Amino acid sequence: MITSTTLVYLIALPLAGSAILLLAGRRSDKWGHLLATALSASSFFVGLYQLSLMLGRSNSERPITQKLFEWISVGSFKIDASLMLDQLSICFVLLITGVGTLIHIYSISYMSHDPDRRRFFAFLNLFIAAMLLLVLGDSYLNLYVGWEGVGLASYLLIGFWNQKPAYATASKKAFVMNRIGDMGLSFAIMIAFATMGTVSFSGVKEAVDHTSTAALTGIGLMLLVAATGKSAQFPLQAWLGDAMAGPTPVSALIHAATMVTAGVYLITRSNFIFDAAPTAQLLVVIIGAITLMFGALIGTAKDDIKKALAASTMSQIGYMILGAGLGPVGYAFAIMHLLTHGFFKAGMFLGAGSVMHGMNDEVNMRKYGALRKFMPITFATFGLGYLAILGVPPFAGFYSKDMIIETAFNSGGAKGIILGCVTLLGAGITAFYMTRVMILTFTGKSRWDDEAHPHESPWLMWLPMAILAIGSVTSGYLLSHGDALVNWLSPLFEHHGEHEELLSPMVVSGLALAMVAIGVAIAFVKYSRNEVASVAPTDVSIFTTIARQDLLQDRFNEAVFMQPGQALTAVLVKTDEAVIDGAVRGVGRVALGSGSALRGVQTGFVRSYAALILLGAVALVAAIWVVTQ
Amino acid sequence: MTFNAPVLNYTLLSPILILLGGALLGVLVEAFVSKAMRAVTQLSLTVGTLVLSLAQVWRIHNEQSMSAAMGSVIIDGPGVLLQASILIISIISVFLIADTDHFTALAAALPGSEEERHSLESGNQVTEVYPLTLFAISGMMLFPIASDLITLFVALEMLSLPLYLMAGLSRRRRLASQEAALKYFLLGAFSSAFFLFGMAYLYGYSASVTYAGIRESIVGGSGNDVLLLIGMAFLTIGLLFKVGAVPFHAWSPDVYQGAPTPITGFMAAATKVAAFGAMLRIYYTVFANAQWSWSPLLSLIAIVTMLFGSLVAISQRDVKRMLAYSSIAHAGFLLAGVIALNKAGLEASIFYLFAYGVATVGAFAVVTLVRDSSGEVTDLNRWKGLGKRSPWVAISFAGFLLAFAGIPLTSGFIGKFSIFSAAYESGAKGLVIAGVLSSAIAAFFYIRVIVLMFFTDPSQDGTSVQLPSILTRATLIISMAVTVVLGVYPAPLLNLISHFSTFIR
Amino acid sequence: MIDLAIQVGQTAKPEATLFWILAPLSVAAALGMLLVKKAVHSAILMAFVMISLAIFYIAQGAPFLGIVQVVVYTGAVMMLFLFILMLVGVDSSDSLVETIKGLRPIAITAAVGFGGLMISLLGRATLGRGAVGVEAANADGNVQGIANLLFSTYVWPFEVVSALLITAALGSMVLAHHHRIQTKPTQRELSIQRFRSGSLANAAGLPAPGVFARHNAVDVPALLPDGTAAAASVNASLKARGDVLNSSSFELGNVDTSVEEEK
Amino acid sequence: MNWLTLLMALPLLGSVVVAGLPKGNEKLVKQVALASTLIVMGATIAMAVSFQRDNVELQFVEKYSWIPSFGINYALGVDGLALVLILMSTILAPVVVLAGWNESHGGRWSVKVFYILILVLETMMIGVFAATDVFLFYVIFEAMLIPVYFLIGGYGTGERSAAAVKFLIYSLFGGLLMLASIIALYVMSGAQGGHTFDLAALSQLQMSSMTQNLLFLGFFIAFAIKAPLWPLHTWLPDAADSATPGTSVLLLGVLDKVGTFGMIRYCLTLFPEASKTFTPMILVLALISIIYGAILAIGQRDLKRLIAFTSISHFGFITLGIFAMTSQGYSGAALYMFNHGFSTAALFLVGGWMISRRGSSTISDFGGLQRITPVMAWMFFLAGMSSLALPGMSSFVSEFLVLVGTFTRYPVHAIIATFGIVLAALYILIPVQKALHGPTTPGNENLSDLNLREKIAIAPVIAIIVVLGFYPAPLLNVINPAATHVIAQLGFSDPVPTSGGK
Amino acid sequence: MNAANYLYLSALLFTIGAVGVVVRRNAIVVFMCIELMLNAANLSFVTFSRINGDLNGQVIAFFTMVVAACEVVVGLAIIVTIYRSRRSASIDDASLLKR
Repeated sequence: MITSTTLVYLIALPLAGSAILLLAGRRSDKWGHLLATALSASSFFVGLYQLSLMLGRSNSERPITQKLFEWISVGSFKIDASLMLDQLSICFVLLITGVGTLIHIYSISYMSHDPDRRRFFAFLNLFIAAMLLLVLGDSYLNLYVGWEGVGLASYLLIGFWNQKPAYATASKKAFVMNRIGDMGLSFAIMIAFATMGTVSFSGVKEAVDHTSTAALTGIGLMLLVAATGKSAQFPLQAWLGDAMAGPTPVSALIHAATMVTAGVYLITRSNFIFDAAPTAQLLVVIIGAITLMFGALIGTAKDDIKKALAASTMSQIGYMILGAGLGPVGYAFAIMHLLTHGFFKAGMFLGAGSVMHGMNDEVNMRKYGALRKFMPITFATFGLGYLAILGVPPFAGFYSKDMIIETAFNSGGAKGIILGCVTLLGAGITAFYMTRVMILTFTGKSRWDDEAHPHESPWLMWLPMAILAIGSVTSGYLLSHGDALVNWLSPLFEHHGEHEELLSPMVVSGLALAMVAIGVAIAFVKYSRNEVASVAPTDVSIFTTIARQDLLQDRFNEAVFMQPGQALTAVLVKTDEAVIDGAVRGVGRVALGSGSALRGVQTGFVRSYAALILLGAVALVAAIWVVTQ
Repeated sequence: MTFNAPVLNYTLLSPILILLGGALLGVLVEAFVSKAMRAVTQLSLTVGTLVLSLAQVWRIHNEQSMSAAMGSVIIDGPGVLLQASILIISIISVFLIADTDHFTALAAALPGSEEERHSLESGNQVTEVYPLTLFAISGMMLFPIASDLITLFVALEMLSLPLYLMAGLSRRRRLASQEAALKYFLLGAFSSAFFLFGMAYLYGYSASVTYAGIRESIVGGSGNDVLLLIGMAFLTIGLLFKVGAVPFHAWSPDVYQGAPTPITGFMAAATKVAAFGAMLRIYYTVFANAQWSWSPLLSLIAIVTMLFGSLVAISQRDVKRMLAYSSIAHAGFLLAGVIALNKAGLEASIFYLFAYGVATVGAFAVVTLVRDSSGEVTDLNRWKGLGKRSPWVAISFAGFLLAFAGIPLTSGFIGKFSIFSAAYESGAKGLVIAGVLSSAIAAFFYIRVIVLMFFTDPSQDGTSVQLPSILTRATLIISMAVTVVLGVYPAPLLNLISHFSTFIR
Repeated sequence: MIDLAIQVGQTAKPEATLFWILAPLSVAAALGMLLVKKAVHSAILMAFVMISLAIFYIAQGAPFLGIVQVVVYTGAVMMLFLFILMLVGVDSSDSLVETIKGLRPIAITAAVGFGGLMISLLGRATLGRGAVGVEAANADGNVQGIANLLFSTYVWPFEVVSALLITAALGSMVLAHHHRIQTKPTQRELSIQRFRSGSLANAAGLPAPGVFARHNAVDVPALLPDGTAAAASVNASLKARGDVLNSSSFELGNVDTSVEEEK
Repeated sequence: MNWLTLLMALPLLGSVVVAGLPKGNEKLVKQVALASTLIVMGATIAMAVSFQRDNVELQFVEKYSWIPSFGINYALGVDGLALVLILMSTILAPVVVLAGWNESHGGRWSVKVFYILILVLETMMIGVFAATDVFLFYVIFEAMLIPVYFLIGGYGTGERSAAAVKFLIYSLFGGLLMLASIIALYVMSGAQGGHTFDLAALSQLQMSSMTQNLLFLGFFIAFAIKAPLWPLHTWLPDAADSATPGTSVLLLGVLDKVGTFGMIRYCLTLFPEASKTFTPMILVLALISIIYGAILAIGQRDLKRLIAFTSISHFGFITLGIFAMTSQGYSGAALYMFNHGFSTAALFLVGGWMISRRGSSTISDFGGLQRITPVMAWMFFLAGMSSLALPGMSSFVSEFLVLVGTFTRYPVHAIIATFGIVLAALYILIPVQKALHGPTTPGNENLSDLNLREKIAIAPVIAIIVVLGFYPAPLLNVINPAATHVIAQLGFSDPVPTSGGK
Repeated sequence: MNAANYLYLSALLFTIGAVGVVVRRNAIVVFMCIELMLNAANLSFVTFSRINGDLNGQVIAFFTMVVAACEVVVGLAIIVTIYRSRRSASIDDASLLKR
């Protein structure tokens, strides 16, 4: 592989920004945000530069590496701190730095009133750096560093307004659930090292051939656990909704466009493992399918605009995971959906932020309505994103999502049919809840309070939205035109031959559009024709109630993990004091007690002392008597 | 019948003879020196005698003789070492005895009587304690080098009688002091009756009263062992009584508490050296070949003694009683050295005896300093905050306690280590385990005292620390220095001991 | 009779007779020591045991010891005991009720156990050599033999014992000797003091107690010329004890002169 | 040059100087103490530079006869592990002195005594790692207790004397068990060619497996108390609760390392067979410690106790790594010891500042500190991140090495241990949330942020944590040869990847 | 008669003396019981002297008498002292020091 000396700048620039801002403290309040934005942008340009270099090389020479230093070396466990940029990572690099930079720009304005804006930018830069490390690391352990790094950044940003206890709790929840996923990644690395003796991507790829399927399945499952944690997939999905506590640009960048897609990256990156471990791969698909439905269902009931979008994100990532689980044919489509999703979901989040910005940070859609007039640009960009997510041609989602649905149908047998139906149904539900969001927010009558003075956001905010909207419109076409992305990525994935086509692309598109139309129609009927209550009605069906409660995910966690955990903790704390320490104290007390009891021998009477001596003598004589028997 | 004129080697006997001479001079001083001059004369006479005796011990330290006194004594390395230890401990004890405040002004006066008050006011002193001490020391010096049963018995009485008397001479709490004397005397006499009875059986068994004769009978005797065993058992009772081993220990807490503190310190330290010295010689030379018979029982006694002393000490509230129980526990440790029955055990025991003895005198020296208007304060609760009141005294007491506990860098640790390793070497693993266990228990109460002194606030109850007199200070400094030096660099002493510690027989 | 393992020489018949008479008596006396209430009785019984032992010593070829036992032990030591008993109160007697809980059963068990075990053990003991008898050793005379040992082999402990004796003397002096705090007044000082006291009434000494025909003792005051009793003529301590008799009962007029008939 | 003796002598010299200073001048006392510790640190670094890292033999060896009649020598020497731990101790010492500048004021005795105790302790800390004579090691091992005892009991807070006593009794008990084992070794050495306490010579002793097992237990229990391993841990929370932060740093950061160091240096070296025999049980104890410590930490309401329990969890990891018997496990454990020293130091020092400012150590008494005292809050956060082994912090490297090293031989154990990292997230983030986040609770409004001295004190600690997180090679290079050596001596080699691939 | 009968007698007397120490309360009687024990020992010495055919036993017995005399002097002095202080010769009364 070609070695490079410039890869490190991708990471170093934002990392430096973060360090400077944090260390300089309040002194950098005035210019910190600008520096951070500039560094993020420059990282983007480095990425573009790398892309241009890569484009100039032949397919097989495109991946490049840079070894920074020997990181850990103990026995055969040798990990270099080295970076690798290949066709897959460059996509992520550009997405991260590109969208990241836009969000930096957006935040300059969005966070302008926050006294801690500098800190916010420091965290954003930290996130960019960590995320870049995640996608650039050349081994699972390097990836792990970035993996936890983005977790940290996510934690810091979710809890950016941690003076609100609920937000602080949300950030903690995110971190802990991510850690559970991280544990999976740890296991995967350990198994890899134990079985293959290496944890670098290239090393593992080479070793796959002579590694047992059991081990590979183990690694695959553990990677999946990691992916579910980071990408908010079932069953570790619960943190994402709460993560909306963070400032909206964070939701856009981290919890929509980039970090949550790390799971998809991980699975795609580990394609060689999943390809060799069908069981794991199947489970990936199942998880993806469950989550896409799960998220979609939650999305239908949420009144909080950000939570609705978050549920949507969960669902969309479900698509990606599903796609990635479909094997070589699916990887590229998963990545494509990831990229297009990055655009339109980020755009919509920024739109939501813009709405909140104009509505005194109100997030309840039932308190919105008729905002189209007041926020035309926001409406327009949001609307474009909406069309993209629905998969309306020719918007971006159409290309990427349909590909996944199609691949699902074509994955063969009953599995194909089930998956195809699920994805189709998901598309319909997506259409329903997104339409609901549109209607509740932008159309109908205004339901906001008197204090609200909705207004359009300043240009610094709508410019990024606009750029992202353009992306949501065009990216699908650009990436799929001539199978651009598929071909770009194909050297990374091994093809095992084509499945027979169950349904032709046209049929799939037709079905999908039909589902979307149904979804939209139902939403129209339900929300546009009827008056929307500004307070959520309580006399709703049990399904709605459950959906509102995120399908009882928190209750489940509460009942199955937290309460027993807390009970166990309480019991152990008591046990430690009463039993373990009690045993120690008991030993002391026994000693003390026997000491006091033995004191009784010392009666103070000479005669009893003499009796003691006499008894001693009797005992000795008795012993002699026995011995000489 | 022809009479063989006795031949005594006066040079070898001179350490004891000097002491006896000094004691007799002391008696004369009582008779002829004016009251005012008596105390100082007696003190200088006593110290001079002791130093002279020590010098004499040094002069003969390379000598070995079985016939120094017609076979009644053996002069050999261990004997000389033990004698030197006794003398050194005695010297620093005498420094404590020199403090007039510990002894009654007139032993014959009734407690609380007019006569007592008069004597106190007139500054009367029982200066007889000096010759009595010297007599006791001569007994102690003779005890470990005796080589026949008669001399052993006489030495035993010689060291005991003065101690019985002196235990009753306390200035304060005289009733308790007299009670201590009575108890010590009655039980001491009781145990020496056993001792004597045992002697009778040994004599009957071996037809000899000398160590050598008894050993020969054990090695090659005809007849069964019944008489030997009874004799050994009863002789051991007498010895175990003196060292304070369970169940023959009961006198020691009461006597330690009741006796004047300097005497307690002297008795606790020097008697132990003498008694263990004798015991070592008897068991290492005379009974060595009957090890099978006494080793298990003595081990049992040692284990019970260690554990009993340590356990009971935990719940003591009086510092002197606590030290008494601690000394019982230490008797158990020392018995391990006897049981070891190897050269290492002998060396270890001698080292331990010296180190422990010096530290004990030091600890009791501290006890003499803590007082209120009515004399010494031995209630531990009133030792609270001593570290605040007078840090140096408290630190040195803590040092002695740490030595008793066997914390490294104190002499106690080296002693404990060497004695346990000797016991282990002889296969007495149970002893080592019991020793370790009781050390852990013992640590608890030593530390409790340290906590009291350093970590609790002093209560305002008139307890104060007397400014030590020069002599008491000397005792403290010497014993502290010995304790620390032997903990940090014991090599010279250990070498010395190892060079000398072979019993001749 | 217990089978004797120690095969020692048979003693002559007279000694056996002596033994079987004296031994039970001495054991009984020793037991009596424990059982009698009065300490002084114990002492007498003790003296009996000691004398019995002295006889046994003599019987066993230790005449010197036997004599010493009588002279020193029974004569001096036991007298010392009795002397102290007098000091402490010759009447003093113990109640034999045990006050320390549990001690009596322990004592009895210990006694039976100890005695039984000892006797049983002695029954088992063998010496593996014959009894020699002390006759050979006493060939030159018992006293000479002991002296020979005492002044050659055991000269060192003998010397040391002298120190022990000094210790004992010194010790008992420490405990018993009262220092005179003020010098004792001489006769001269006393008479000067008498004359210098407030009145001259006592200058000639105190009046003697009364002398009566039927009673002549210190507990009756003398009569003054006026017939009243002279208070100073009886000892104050007698008065304090209430042991003073009234002299009037001895006055002639009050004397009952009637003669009682012998019964 | 007698480096090690010099290192040991310097703080002792410092304490003598401190003792000789005039009574009233507390500032001077502190300055002298700080200077002494800094000089020692400098000397240690100078020594470390001249350490030959590829040499597996002991280096800087010194040997003088001490008590010849028992074959006891004053023998010193370091391998990579010992060097690293000495380095840690001597770096922590000035940090503690500087960080706890005012810790000595609330004490029972004068400021001077505090620093004398600290300096004496530093001498012993160096000695205990450098000793190669078992007797010398034991002497220092036990003697160390005394200064710590007085530091806790004299300068601590709350139930300080009870805690000090508990600490001492526990440790003494363990020490005595070890003494029994040492005696047995000594006696056996006498029977097999002459009394000695030389570690290398003792490791050659022949003994029955029963004996070996018993002696191993004697040593191991002592070290397990020190380390502390469940269920012998209950002294630690009390001690940490009562001690001053500085003392706690030395106690948990350095003294407790003697336990794990001892397991490596003595248990493994002297009783290789018994170590193997007991490995399954010890691994279980280690696992229990990891999980139990973490859960208990989660359940604590008191900041200091919480930190103490996190340490119990961490010591579980160290023990796990040691007994995994792989080079990764060993190196990881060794590195963990070093890293734990600093991350605990950071936690305790910052926690201590928080507590002394607030006057309470109950976590719920804090709140919103991030707004009021941002620097302090950040330092606490960073320390916490180090404690939960966030990648990029030094502790991650060591923890991961331990896990990987364990996994290759004991996969199930490693999996269970890994659950500890989730619990770690909880036990760190809960106090972070309660103390740093949320609204400002009453009583916290006027807390002051870190001053310059405190910043200077904590900076090197944080710097070491971060730098070593990214570049642990300097330490690993020193540790690795020793690790390979020890593992090989025990007759182990790293498990070969099952697929044989590379 | 066997000379060893003296040994039985001696053992019996010794036992009686020892028990006397335990059961009697008067200090002087207790002390006398101890003297009885010493005497019993002496009887053994004399008997063994006879059995062994040497005079060593008699010499020991002689020493014992001397030593016992010294002991009596000291002991009685102590008893008298304590009697004077307490007006009681009961050793049970002397139990200030205990536990």
